[in-house]
Amino acid sequence: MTTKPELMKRMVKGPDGLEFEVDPLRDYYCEAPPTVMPGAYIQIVEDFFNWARSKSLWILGFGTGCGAIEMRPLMTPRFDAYRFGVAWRPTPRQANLFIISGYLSTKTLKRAIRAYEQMQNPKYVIGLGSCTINGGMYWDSYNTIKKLDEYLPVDLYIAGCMPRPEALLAGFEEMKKIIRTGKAEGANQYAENFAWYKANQKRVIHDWDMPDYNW
Amino acid sequence: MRELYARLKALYPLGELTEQRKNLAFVTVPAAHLRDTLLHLRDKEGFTHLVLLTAVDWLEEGQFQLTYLLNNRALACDLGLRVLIQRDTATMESIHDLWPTAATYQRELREMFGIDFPGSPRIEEEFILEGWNSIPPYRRDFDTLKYAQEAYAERPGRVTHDPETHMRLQMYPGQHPAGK
Amino acid sequence: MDFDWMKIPYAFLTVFIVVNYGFLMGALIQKIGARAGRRHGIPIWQYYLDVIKNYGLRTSITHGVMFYLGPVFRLSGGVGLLLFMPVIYGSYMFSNFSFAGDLILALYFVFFGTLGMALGAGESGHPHAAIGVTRGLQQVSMAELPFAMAVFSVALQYQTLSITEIVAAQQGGMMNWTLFTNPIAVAAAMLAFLGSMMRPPFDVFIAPQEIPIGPPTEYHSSYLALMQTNRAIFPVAKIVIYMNLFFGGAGSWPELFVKVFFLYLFSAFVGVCFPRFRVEQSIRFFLVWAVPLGVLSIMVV
Amino acid sequence: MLDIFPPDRTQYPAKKADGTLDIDLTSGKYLKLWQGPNHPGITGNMSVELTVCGDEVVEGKTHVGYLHRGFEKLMERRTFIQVFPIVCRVCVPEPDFNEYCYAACVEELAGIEVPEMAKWIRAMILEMGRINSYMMYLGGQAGALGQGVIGQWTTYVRDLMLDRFEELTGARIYHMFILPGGVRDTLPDGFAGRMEETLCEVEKTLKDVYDVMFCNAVFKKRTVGMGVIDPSWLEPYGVTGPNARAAGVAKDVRKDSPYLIYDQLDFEPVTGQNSDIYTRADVRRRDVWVSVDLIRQILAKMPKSGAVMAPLPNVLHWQIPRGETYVRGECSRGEYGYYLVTDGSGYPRRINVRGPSYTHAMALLERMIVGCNISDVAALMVSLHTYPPEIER
Amino acid sequence: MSFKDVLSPFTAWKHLFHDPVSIRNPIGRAAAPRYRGFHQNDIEKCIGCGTCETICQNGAIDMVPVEGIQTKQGDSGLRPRIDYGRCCWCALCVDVCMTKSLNMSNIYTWVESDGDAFRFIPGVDKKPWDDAAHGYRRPDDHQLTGPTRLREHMPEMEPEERIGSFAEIVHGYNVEAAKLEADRCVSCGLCVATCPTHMAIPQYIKAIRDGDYDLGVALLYETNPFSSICGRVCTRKCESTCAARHEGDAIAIRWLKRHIMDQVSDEQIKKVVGQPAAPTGRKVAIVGAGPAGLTAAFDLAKKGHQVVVYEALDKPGGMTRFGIPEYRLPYDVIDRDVDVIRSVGVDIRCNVRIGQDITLERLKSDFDAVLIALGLQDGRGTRIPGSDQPMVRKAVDLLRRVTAGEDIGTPRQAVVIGGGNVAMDIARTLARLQKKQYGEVKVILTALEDLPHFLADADEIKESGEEGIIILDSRGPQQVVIENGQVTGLKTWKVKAIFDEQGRFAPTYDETDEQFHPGTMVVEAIGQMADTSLLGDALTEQLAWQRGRLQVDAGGRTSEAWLWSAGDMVRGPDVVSAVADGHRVAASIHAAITQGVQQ
Repeated sequence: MTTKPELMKRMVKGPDGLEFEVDPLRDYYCEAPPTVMPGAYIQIVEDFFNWARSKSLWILGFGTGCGAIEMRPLMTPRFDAYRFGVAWRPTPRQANLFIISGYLSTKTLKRAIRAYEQMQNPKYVIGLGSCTINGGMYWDSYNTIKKLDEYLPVDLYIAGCMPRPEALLAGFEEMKKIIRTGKAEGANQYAENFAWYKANQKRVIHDWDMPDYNW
Repeated sequence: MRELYARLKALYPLGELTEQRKNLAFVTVPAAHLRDTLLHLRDKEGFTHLVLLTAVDWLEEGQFQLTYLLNNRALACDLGLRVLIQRDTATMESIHDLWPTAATYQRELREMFGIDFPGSPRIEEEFILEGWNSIPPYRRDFDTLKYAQEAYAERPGRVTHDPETHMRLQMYPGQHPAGK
Repeated sequence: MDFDWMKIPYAFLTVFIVVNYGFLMGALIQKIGARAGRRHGIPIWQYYLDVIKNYGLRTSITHGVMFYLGPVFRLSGGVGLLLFMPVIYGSYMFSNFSFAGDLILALYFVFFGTLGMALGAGESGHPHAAIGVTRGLQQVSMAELPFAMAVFSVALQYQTLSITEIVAAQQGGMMNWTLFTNPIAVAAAMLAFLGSMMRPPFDVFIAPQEIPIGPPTEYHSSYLALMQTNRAIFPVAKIVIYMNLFFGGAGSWPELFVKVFFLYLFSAFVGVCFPRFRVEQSIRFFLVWAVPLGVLSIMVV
Repeated sequence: MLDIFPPDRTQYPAKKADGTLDIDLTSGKYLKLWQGPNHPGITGNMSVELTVCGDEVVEGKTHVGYLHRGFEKLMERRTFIQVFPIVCRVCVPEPDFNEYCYAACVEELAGIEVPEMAKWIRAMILEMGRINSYMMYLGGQAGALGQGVIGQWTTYVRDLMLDRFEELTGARIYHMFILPGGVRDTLPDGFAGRMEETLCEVEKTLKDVYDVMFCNAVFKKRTVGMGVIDPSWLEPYGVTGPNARAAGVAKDVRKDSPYLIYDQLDFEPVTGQNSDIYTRADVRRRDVWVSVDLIRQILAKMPKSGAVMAPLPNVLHWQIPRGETYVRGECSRGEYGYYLVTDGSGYPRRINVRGPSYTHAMALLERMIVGCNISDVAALMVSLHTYPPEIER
Repeated sequence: MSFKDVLSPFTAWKHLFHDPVSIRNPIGRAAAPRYRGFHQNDIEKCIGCGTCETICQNGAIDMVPVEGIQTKQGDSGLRPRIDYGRCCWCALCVDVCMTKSLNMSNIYTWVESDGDAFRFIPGVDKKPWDDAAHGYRRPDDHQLTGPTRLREHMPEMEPEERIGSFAEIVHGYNVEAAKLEADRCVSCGLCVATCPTHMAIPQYIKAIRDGDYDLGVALLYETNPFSSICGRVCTRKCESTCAARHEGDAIAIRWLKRHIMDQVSDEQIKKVVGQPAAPTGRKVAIVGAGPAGLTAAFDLAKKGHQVVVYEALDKPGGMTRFGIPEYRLPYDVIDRDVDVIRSVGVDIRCNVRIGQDITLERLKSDFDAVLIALGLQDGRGTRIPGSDQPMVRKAVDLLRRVTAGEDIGTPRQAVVIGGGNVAMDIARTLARLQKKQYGEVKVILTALEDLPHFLADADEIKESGEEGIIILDSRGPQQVVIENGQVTGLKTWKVKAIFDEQGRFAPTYDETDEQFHPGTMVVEAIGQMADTSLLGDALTEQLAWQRGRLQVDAGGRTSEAWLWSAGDMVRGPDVVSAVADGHRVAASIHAAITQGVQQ
C-alpha cells in the first residue's frame, strides 16, 4: 500500500498556534470492517421494512459511466420515476441503491467502492448494460473492469447498451420484487465475503491508498 | 498552401509537403526548428489556433511522430507539422508558453506515450490513469487485450468453434487433414 | 401558573396530527411543484415510506455525540415551537402550552433547531456540511432579522407578546388580519419566510449542485428519519406562527390546514420559478429589501 | 498577460519559485475541497480539486480519467468498420459527431464519395444531436443554479427528439447510423411531419425557457458578469464554439469551412458580446433556434430519393492506403475533430479525437476557476459545456 | 434587472393545470419499428458461417454446436451464441449476415439477477422476442460485404472465335479482377470441408488480396499438386457451399486458384514447393500417372521415398490429359503441374504397361509398396439395340484418340448420349472437329435428365449451346437406327421419370413421343469403368471386391498388404477427389513403410 503524502501521519500547527498530531488514515476514515447485520428479529417487522424499502428506492446520483445519460429522462416528465417511489440522493450516506451505469474504469471503481461502502445496510447495486456484465465493448480495454460482481455484490443486471429508461424502470420493478422477498442482501454478502472482495479490488486498483474499509 | 510552403521552406529546412485536401496539408519539421516554425506560423501567418497536438507511434521505424495541427481561421486552412523524434529517448521541447492549452496535450502524451516535455506544467502528475504499472498504453508494443485478460476477471464459460475446423471434425471424424 | 396535566396528551395529539398533515402536505406540494415540471411527481404517501425505510435501515454511523444530538435538537426545535403556541385559536385542546410571552419563546425555537443542526452537522466533519452550516447560519440570521422586526412591529401593533392575544386581535373577518392592518410588516415577514423555507432562491446552504445538500450531507438512517419527521413538523409549526401573527390564526383544523397549505405553497410557488442566490447575494437581498421593510413597519406602528 | 481578475491578490497565496502556489493546508487558512466525481454539480464523471480560501477558490485542478476506456488504443486493434460502433461512445450526449468525423476521415483516405442523400441525412442528424445537446445544457445550466424546472422541460423535448432519433436510426442514444460510406437507411415514412411536430414543441419550450430562465432576475444576478472569458484567451486556450462566439468571435466551422451540405443552407452564426455565463447560455439558446431552422431547411431542400450508401469494399478485409487526415465539425461545444493516420493495413494506425471539452475543461477551466466563489463553480463548469468522456476518451 | 425579470419566471406555473406529459405505463413501451433490440435468428436459414462472429468487434458472438442441427455441406452446424455482456447492438452482425437469417427485434427489456444468464443462442433458446414482428432488418441496398453480390466477369473467347480451334476458352482473371473477386470472400471456411482435399481456400484467397502469390502457391501445394489443372477443370464442390451464394454468386474459387498459378513462374513454384526430405531408402511403385497416382507420388517423394510411376500411355496426366479436351485444359498446363511433381524427384516412366512390359509381381518384389491408380478408362455402353455397331463409340475412347492426335473419322452429323461433363466434352470436341473439317456444326446431344438436373456444369451447357450444339433434354435412347450397315441416327423417347418411387434408377418413357435424331456417329457418354485386367486372374481372385470396385480401407489399402489403390477407380470420376485420395493413400503408404524403420 502506497500512501500519499497528505495521508501520512504528521504534526500540524493549528490556527491557534497549538500543535497536534494528525493521522489521516485514522482520523478521516473509519476502519472497522463491516459486519453482517441481521434483519429485524420478528419476521413480520422485517417484511414490513422490506416493503417500505422496496417502495422507497433512493438512488445514488453518481453517474459512473455513459448509462448516466438515461437517468435524466428517468427523473424528468417523460418517464418520471418519482411516481414509482424512486428518488435521487446526492450523497451516498442517504442512498440505498447504487446504479453502476456502465463501464467502470479502475479510477472510478475506487470511488465507487468508497461510495458503496458509505451507503447503509441494506444497500443494493444494479449493474447497467453489457459493460457491467462481461466488459461490453470495452472487453479488451486496459482500464475498465469486466465483471462487476467480482468487486461489488450485484443484485440485478439490466441488458442493453445502454438500457433504455423503460428497461430501467422494469429493472426497478424487479428490484422491488427482490427486496420484498428479502433476497436483496448484498450488503451482508459483502460483509461475509469481505476478504474476497477486497482481494479482487486490490488486484485491479494499483494505487490503493485507503484503508480496507472506509465508510 | 503552396506559397505558404515556399515561404516557410525559405526559412526552415522542411520536408516534403503532403497536400491532403486543398485546405489541409502536412509537412515534416526537424525538432530543432519546430519552435521557430510555430512562432512564425502563429505570429506572421495567422495560424493562431492550435487544433491538436498528438503523437503517432511508428514502432517499426523506432520513431514517434508528433503532430502539431494549426488552423488559420481567416484562410480556413490547416497545416500539420510533423516532428519525428527518437522513440527510445522520446523527449521534446515544450510549447506550453506558446499555447497554455498545449500543457494538457503534453501531459497526456507524457502519460500515454511516455514522451517527456521538460518544463511543461504538472507534467509529472498523473493525468488520466491512476496507479499505472505497465508501459505507456498508447505505445504500439503495449497489448491491451493481453493486459486486460491478465488484469481483470472475465465471466467464464465462453467457448467458440471455428466453422472450418468444426465441419471437418464433424464430417470427417478422425481423418488427418490431407497433406498436412 | 397551575399546570394542567391533560395538556400533555393533547399536545401529543397535536404533534400526531401535525406530523401526518406535514407528510401529506409536503408530498402534495411536491406534486404541485412537479406539475410545473409537467410530471406527476411522488405518490402522496411517499414521505411515510421514506421515513419508515430510514428508520428500518440496519446500520447507522455516528460521528460523535453532537452529531447524534443535531437531529434531536432539530426535532425538539420543531416540536417545541409547535407546543408553545396556540395551534387552534380558541380551542382548549390545541392551545398547548402557550402563555403570555410565547412569542419570544417561539422566536427562540425557530432558531433553536437550526443551531442544533449546525452543531451536529459540524461534528460530522464533512466540509460540505461545514460550508452549508456557515452559509445557513449567515442566511438564517439575515432572514430572521426582518422577521424579528415584523414580529416586533406586530407586537407593538397589538401591544402584546402573547400569540393567543395577537390572534384574538385579528378575529372578526379578513380585514382584521395583520395582512391588511400592517401590510408592510407582513411583506417583510413573508420575505423572511421565503428565506427560511429552504427553497430557491434562498436554499444556497443545501444547494445539491454545490455542496451536496449541505448540513445533512452525512445524515442517514434513523438520524435522517428524525430529521425527516422534523421536516414534517417544523415548517408547519413555523407557518402556524406566521398564520397566527399575520393571517388571523385558525379557528379549526380545516382552516389551519388550508391556511398552512397556501402559505407553504407560497414558498413553493416562488421556489419553482427562481434559481438560488449566492449567500452574500441573499444577505444583500434581505438587507436591501426585507430589513428596510421591517424597519419601516416598526416605524409605521 | 492574461490576467483579468482583480489585481488585488493580497489574500492569495504567493507563488513559489517553481511557479506553483504556496498553499500550506495546515495553516487552517485553506481548505481542500473535491467537487466530484460523485457530485451532482459536476458535469459528468470528472472532478475538480479546489483549494478554497473562505468562499473563494484560489486554485482549481481538473481531474479526469474516470471515464477513460482507452478508445484510441481500442480503435487501433479494430478494423475500419469495427471502429465505427465504438466511436460514438466517446461522447455520450452528442455521439453523432464522432460517427460523422470518423466516417468522413475514412471516406477521405479511402477515396469514397458519399451519396448526396446521405449528406443531407447526416447534416440533419447532426443538427438534431445539437438540439439535444443544447437542451441538456440549458437544463444543466439552470439546474446548477438550483432551478430544476428548466431541466424538466428541456429533457422532455430532448426525449421527443430521441423518439425521432429512434425511428430514424433505430437507437436512442448511440445511434450508430452514420457509417463510413453513408448512412444506414433512408428516412421512415412520415418522418418529416413528426419532425415538424417535434420542432414546434422545441420552439414552444424554448419560449418558455426564455421567459422563465433568461428573463429571470435571480438568474441574471447569478450569471451576468460571471465567468468571463476574455477574448484574448480564445487562441491561447483553444476556445471554440459557443464559448468563443459568446465572446463576439463568429467562430463556427459550419460557416468557416462548410462540410456536408452546410454551404447550401442559409444561416448566420450566433454571437454574443459579454462572454459571461449569461451570454454563453443565451448564445446556445439562440443556436437552438438556428438548428431548428436548419432542420426545416434540410427537410425542405433534401433530395426526395437516392442512394444513402456508397458501395464499400468488403469491410471484413478493408485496407486503406497510407495517409493522414483531420476532419472537423462544429458540434454543440465547439470544434470536434478526428485525426486519422493509416498505414496501409486493415487497421487504423492512430486515431486522435479532438474534443472541444479537452481544452475547455482543462486549461481554460483551471484558469477561470481561480477567484471564483465556490457557489459559482458548478455554474461556471456547466457554462463551458464540457463533457468529460471526450477529454479522456 | 427589470420588473419583468421578477414576474416573467412565474409563467413557469402555466403547466400547473395541464396534464403531465409522462407516459402512463412506460414499462414495455413499444420501441420504434426500426429499433435495434435483442437478436433473432432463423436457424433454418442460418448456415453457421461465423461471419457475424468475425465482424463483432466486441467478441460477443460464439459459434456453438446446437442439438438437432447437423453439420452438412454448406452448413457448419454451428449457430451464433450472443453474449449480452458484450454486445453493443451496433447490428454489424445483421449487416454482414450472409443469409439474412440474423435480425434484431425491437424488444429491449431483459432484467436478470444472474450475470451469467445473458448468453443465448437466438432462435434456439426460446425468448419472448423470438416472434416480434418489428425490429432492425438489413435494408436491401445496405451491404457491407463488398460492393457487389455478383461474380467478377471472367474474360473468355467469343463462341464464333472459339468454335474453330482447341485453344483455351477461358483467359483467367487479371490481377485487378482477381482482387475484386477475392474481396467478396468472407473467409468463413465453409468450403474447406466440402473440398475433397480440404484446400486452404480462405487463406489462399486472402493471399490474392494481399498480392502474396508465393504464399498462395505454398498454400495450394500443401493440399493439391494439381492446382493449375484444378484451377481449370475442378468440379468445385466448394462453390456450391459458398456462403456468398445465398445472396448472389458464389465466389469463383476455381478461377482464383488458377489465377494464383498463372501469376507465378515455374521456377518460382518449384522454389516454393522446395526440395524433398532426405532419402529414406524406401521404394514405392505407382501404376498410373493420373492425378491420384501423381499426388501420392508427390507426397511420398517429398517425404524422401523413392517413387517410380509407370504409365501405359505416352504422356503422364491420365484422364486430365486424355479425357479432358484441350480447349478446357491445355496440355502445357498439365505438363507444368507434372513438371513440378517431377522436380521433387518423382520418376515417371511412360509407355510402360503393367502386365505386358513388367509384371505386377515384379513390382511387388522390387518395391516396398505398390499403388495402383488406374482411373476409369473404359466407357460404359447403353446396350440399346444397334449399339454394337462400330460407329457407335464411347466418349472416353474418342477423347483419348483426339488427344493422341489420331483421326477419329469425324462424322458430318453426330449424336451424343449423356448429360454429364464428358458428354459435353465430346460434343464440343466433335463440334470443333466438324467446324474445322466441314465448316459447320451438326451435333445433337440427348440426355435422360431435364435441363435443370443436368450433371454437367451450367457453364458447359451454356457454352455448348453457344457453339451450335443442339441439346435435347429428357430423351431416353431407344435404338440406334442402322440402314445398310451404316448408322443413320438415334431414336429416342420422351422420359417421364428417371427414378422409381424407391429412388432406384428405372426410367419410364412416353412412347408416343418418339424422335429421330439423324447422325452418322452415335457417341455414348454415360459413364466410365475401370479396366483392371492387369491385376491378373490370380490376384483378382485374391482381392476383395465390392460392387465391382476394389475394396479398400480408409487409407486406400486393399486386402493385400502390399497393394494400395487410389483415384477414380475406387472413388469415381473427379480430379480433385482423386487428388484427395492420392494424399490419403500416400499418408497410409508412408505410415506403413516407415513402420518397419522405426522398429
